[in-house]
Amino acid sequence: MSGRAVALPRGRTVAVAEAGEGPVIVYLHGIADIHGASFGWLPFHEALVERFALIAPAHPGCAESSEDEAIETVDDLVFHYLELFDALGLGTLKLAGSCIGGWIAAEIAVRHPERVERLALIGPTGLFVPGAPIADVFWETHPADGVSFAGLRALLFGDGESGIAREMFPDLRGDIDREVLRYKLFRFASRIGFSPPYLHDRRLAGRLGRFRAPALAIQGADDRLVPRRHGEVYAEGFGDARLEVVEGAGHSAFAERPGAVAALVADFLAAP
Amino acid sequence: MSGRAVALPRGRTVAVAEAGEGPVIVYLHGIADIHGASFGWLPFHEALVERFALIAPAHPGCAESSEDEAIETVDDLVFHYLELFDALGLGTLKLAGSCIGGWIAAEIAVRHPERVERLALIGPTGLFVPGAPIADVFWETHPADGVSFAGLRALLFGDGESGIAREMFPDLRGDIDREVLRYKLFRFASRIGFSPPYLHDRRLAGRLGRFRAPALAIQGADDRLVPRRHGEVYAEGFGDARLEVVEGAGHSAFAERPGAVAALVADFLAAP
Amino acid sequence: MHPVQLFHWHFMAYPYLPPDFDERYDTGWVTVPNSLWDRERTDGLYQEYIDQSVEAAELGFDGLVLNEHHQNIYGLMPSPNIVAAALTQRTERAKLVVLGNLLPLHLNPLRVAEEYAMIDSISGGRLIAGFAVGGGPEAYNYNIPSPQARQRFWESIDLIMRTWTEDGPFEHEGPSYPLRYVNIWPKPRQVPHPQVWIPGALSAETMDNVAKRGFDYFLSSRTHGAATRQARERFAEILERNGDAYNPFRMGVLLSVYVGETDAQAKEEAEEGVWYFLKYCLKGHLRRTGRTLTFGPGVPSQSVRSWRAYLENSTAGAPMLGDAEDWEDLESKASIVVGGPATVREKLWDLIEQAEVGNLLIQFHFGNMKDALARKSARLFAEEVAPALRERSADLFARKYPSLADRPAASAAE
Amino acid sequence: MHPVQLFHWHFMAYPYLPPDFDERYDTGWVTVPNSLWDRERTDGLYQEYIDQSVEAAELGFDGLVLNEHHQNIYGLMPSPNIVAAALTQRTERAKLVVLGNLLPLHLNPLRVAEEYAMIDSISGGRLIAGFAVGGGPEAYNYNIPSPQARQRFWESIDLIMRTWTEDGPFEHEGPSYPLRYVNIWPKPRQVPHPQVWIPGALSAETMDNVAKRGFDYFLSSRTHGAATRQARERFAEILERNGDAYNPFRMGVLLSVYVGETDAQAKEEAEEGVWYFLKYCLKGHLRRTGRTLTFGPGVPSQSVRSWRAYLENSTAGAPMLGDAEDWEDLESKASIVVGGPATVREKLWDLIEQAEVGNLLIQFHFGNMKDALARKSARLFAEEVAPALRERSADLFARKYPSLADRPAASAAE
Repeated sequence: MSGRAVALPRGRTVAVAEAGEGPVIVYLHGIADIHGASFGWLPFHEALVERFALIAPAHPGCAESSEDEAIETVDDLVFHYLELFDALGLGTLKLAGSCIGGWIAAEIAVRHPERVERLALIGPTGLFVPGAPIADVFWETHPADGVSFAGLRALLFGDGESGIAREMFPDLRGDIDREVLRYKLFRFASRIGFSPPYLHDRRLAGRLGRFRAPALAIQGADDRLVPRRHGEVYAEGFGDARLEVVEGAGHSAFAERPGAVAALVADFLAAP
Repeated sequence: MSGRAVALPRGRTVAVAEAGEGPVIVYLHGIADIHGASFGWLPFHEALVERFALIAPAHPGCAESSEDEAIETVDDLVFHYLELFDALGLGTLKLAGSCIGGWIAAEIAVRHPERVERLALIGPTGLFVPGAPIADVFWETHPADGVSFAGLRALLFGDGESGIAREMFPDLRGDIDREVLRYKLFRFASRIGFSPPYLHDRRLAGRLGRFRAPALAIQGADDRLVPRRHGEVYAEGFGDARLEVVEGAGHSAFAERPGAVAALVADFLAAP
Repeated sequence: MHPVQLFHWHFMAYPYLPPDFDERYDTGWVTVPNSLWDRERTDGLYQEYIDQSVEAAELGFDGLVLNEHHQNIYGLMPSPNIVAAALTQRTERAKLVVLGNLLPLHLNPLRVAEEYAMIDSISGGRLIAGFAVGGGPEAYNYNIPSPQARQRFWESIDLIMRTWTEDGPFEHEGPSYPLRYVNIWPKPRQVPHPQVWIPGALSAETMDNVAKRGFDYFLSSRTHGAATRQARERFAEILERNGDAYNPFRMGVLLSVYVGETDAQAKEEAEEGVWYFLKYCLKGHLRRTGRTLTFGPGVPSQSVRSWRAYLENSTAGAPMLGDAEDWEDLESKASIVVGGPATVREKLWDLIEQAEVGNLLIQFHFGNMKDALARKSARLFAEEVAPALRERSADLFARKYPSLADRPAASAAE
Repeated sequence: MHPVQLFHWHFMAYPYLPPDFDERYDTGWVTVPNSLWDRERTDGLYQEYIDQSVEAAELGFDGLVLNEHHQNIYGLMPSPNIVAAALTQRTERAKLVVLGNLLPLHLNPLRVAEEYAMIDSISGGRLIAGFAVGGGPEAYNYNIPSPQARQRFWESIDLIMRTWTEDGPFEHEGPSYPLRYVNIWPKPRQVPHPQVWIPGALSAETMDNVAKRGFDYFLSSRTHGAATRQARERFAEILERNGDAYNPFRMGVLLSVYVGETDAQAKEEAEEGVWYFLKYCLKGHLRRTGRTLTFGPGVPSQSVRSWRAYLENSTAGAPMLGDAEDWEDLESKASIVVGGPATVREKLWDLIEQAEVGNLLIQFHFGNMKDALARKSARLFAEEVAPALRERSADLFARKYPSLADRPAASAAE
């Protein structure tokens, strides 16, 4: 992995992690993820790196990316990513995203289908589905009794007390740098995703049909943050898509079953 | 001129006026315009029809186009027009617009530059320029003493008491069908342009640089609705653009000096 | 016994405009410069108006009415809830009618649900809750896009009703006001909720929405007896179509009244205030001269169909209430009732008898009317007009609406 | 003579929670089910609280303090303006301090400018206008994205100040609250505008924004004398950096006090209410047990730098005020002063002397405290504590801040 700062207009910089060779994948991160709860690649990313050139930018305000007060809606964020793709010299690309990164990837795809060759979403937020709201992850970031993140882990993982869950979100106050890393992610997420509650764009579901290239949605069988129906709506809404449900995993399927999810994503994105 | 109703998803229809042969121009109307204050083509359009296949859709809720409660922002409207372009089978196109139609054309261009070959804007609204607000055309649609539209005419024309101005916006209660036509336009305009006051998208100026194909902005020398600075910002902001100021005209230059403005537009859009 | 309910309505106008106001200023709304506000002279002005309302309650009026306007000289209550709260401390039995809160002017309707619940709780359950969409001036004042306002209005009302009748926390999914945790503290005092009044100007769509929800309708256009009767008939028909039935307390009307000792004295005393009201307060509102922001194509909240109907049934530049040229002209419009007790009694009885409407909301203070006159008029009304209206209306309503006998008298207007 | 200004602060808690509240409910905020609201028992509750405040004004307190909370049991004032309006009709001299209106919860700041202007005008110029950004609970209640809240907050304040000091109509270009016609009616009574207080919790950024605008700073964290002194020193330094100078009336602090006849009696009488306040009202707020929504990473309104500083200077799971285990533990925290007159006098004098702060905002009612006790405590304070504090502080302040001599005594807290 190497990291670099990419300059954008208005003095902004984007921290970009890169590794691997081969076809380019741009990967947009979520919470239990690189730039979110982890400073570096997770096993899932390392599996992709074996076959692709993986580019993982940190969202504005996350990790070392500069914060941007001008970003208020996910529409603003789409412009941000167009500028980044231009700065990176990417004409068309294979796009993947997890959690909130999946939402952003979907917004890019329905607005600019001509730039996205294939689209892979893992536990994507972003949709409004009547009667099936995305759970309140913001509320769960308040540690119970000031010390326990059990509630947060339970939302983000199939087994909230698993090793990976406790490693990413330990109780008590962990390393301050990592706490700040996480704070930045939630600050970013609340900027675009706190209202309407939560993490969705009411218009998105009606626009999915604009993306007609192949798409894959992946959801953990025990996702408690994003109801299963959301994965189905994504799969039904895109022009050419399917939903894969991964057993033994919750919202962060790529972290909980990295091998299986990486294989699904890699096989799908590798197709021409 | 022929008119037809084009069907879009969600049961919507768009009234489209068409005439002429040659390269396709899509023209988005404004207030003192076809579908706005006039049921049919004006001399400006007729001059274009001599050289182009002119397609002029009515905005949602205008003329015979169906109203769409889901449209709340200009971003929603961009999706509407993408759907229309798809329904009309237009891949790339030459795009022109006047007044509020110029704003919409600019929003389409900065979001989807790949679809717009050349862009011509006449008295376009849409920009926020600090200290140089677009005038309050909504306020002026309240007839003074219940009968006089002198205030509205003064905003929309260089000479508010000229023949064309008085023909389009006569005092007293004119033909009810035409009053309703105008009401529909203002209803549509207030839907996307009443807040923030008025008729602008605060983000647009910062996005103009995304459109790098040739663009032309035209403004009447005596435009009292849109300050001259707006035309300059458009011309400076696009990648390749110029501003033409038309003497002897106000905001509705295309109606006040149809020959001169049509020649500018036609010569510009005719280039490959 | 279910007599007509008599309410005292105070608009709280700005009374210190210069005598050349009409020549110098286009309008009394939105852009009327607030440099005209005099901080010294207005010291005590709200208190004078509040005291007039309090005295009305003491005189036995059934309730006090307040409403919301912004950036204007016609009504100085951007928050009528502030004045209603003040009145909770000065009155004990009178209903407090806020007619109404302008819902699209809020970030979300929780705020109104909360404030009304507070006022209802503080007042021991005396609130009548009005909701309104707001007119043209409000659209300009707060830059509210009107085409969306009506949809937001009814979504707001339905959410407010849920906050008052369902236990929280619950989620409201939107579309315009999505909220994850709806769970107001306090709840209103009244069970299941305060009575709801919705103002309307004869639109069938509004009447239908009111009927569907079991609310009461308030006719906000100033009309004479025959027009009010027509409105009642239309509303009654819509109620029946919704499986409900009309009775006089399902509807209210706005009246303007001045009572003097004699007809001549009434006219003499009322004139200054009435003309101030017509020429200044209505400029930009119900007056042809000066921009009329109340309706108009600029910020259209009406459907295209309604607007076409308006155009077809009205005359451009037709004179409105504020265009009255002299006292005779004004009297012929029958919108403002000025006279001695006998005259006022007969005119109001005529309205009640014709229209069979059970809630009369009466403006007693006009423009810059002097405190003593406004009080005297209300007192004469209470003593010499109200008793007869109550007695005769109780008989009339009992005869025409026998089902009223089953309702508790204490809250006839429920 | 510029003695310390003594304010009576009422939170207006919900006092009828069941005795097993702590076991059964996670929090007293946002999601605490409002099925617990008892419409019968609360009949008269607001009036009891209002009457306590009115009595405080009669006892000579310099002002009455109210604040805004939503969907919670800690403070039943989603609109403190409603209560301030009620108090205008019951008090004549006391300042009315609303601390404060939560600006990001409004569609635009005009509404607050208008309501505060009404209250100031109705009260004859007695308003002290507080503005606050709102904490975690408010973000959840109204779904306000916190990263934007501070920018919107200061834009709101600057626009409100323009509405109060510049003539309208003028345009406000934004960015968050663009409005074409800003032109409020009424204007506030006070010239140039009501005094402004801004609460803060020691953030230098807030102090700097306050100093730049010539406002006064209210320290909202409950601290003891030394910490208050530190805060004052920091604020004084920031004032000087802005070309201004500190005096004791530029700052206020929050205290909680119960005065009984003796130390023992005070403890006995206060205990029930104090524990109710600590264990129920603070659950979800200043209590480790139960979710703490006051701060937290979920809806972060603080800059990343401030959050890092917070993490570096705090301990995860450290006990807060509401975690006090017994009376001794509570006393050692020195946040709630309970005792006979002599004890309270000395503790408060110690604070004043150390901190040189001239505005004491004092909570007298705790949780479910009985009316008679809350009144008695305030009365004992007014009669046996306040006079000595006033006398001694006037001497101290005159000695330490000789420039105060040039200020009119009537409005020492200006």
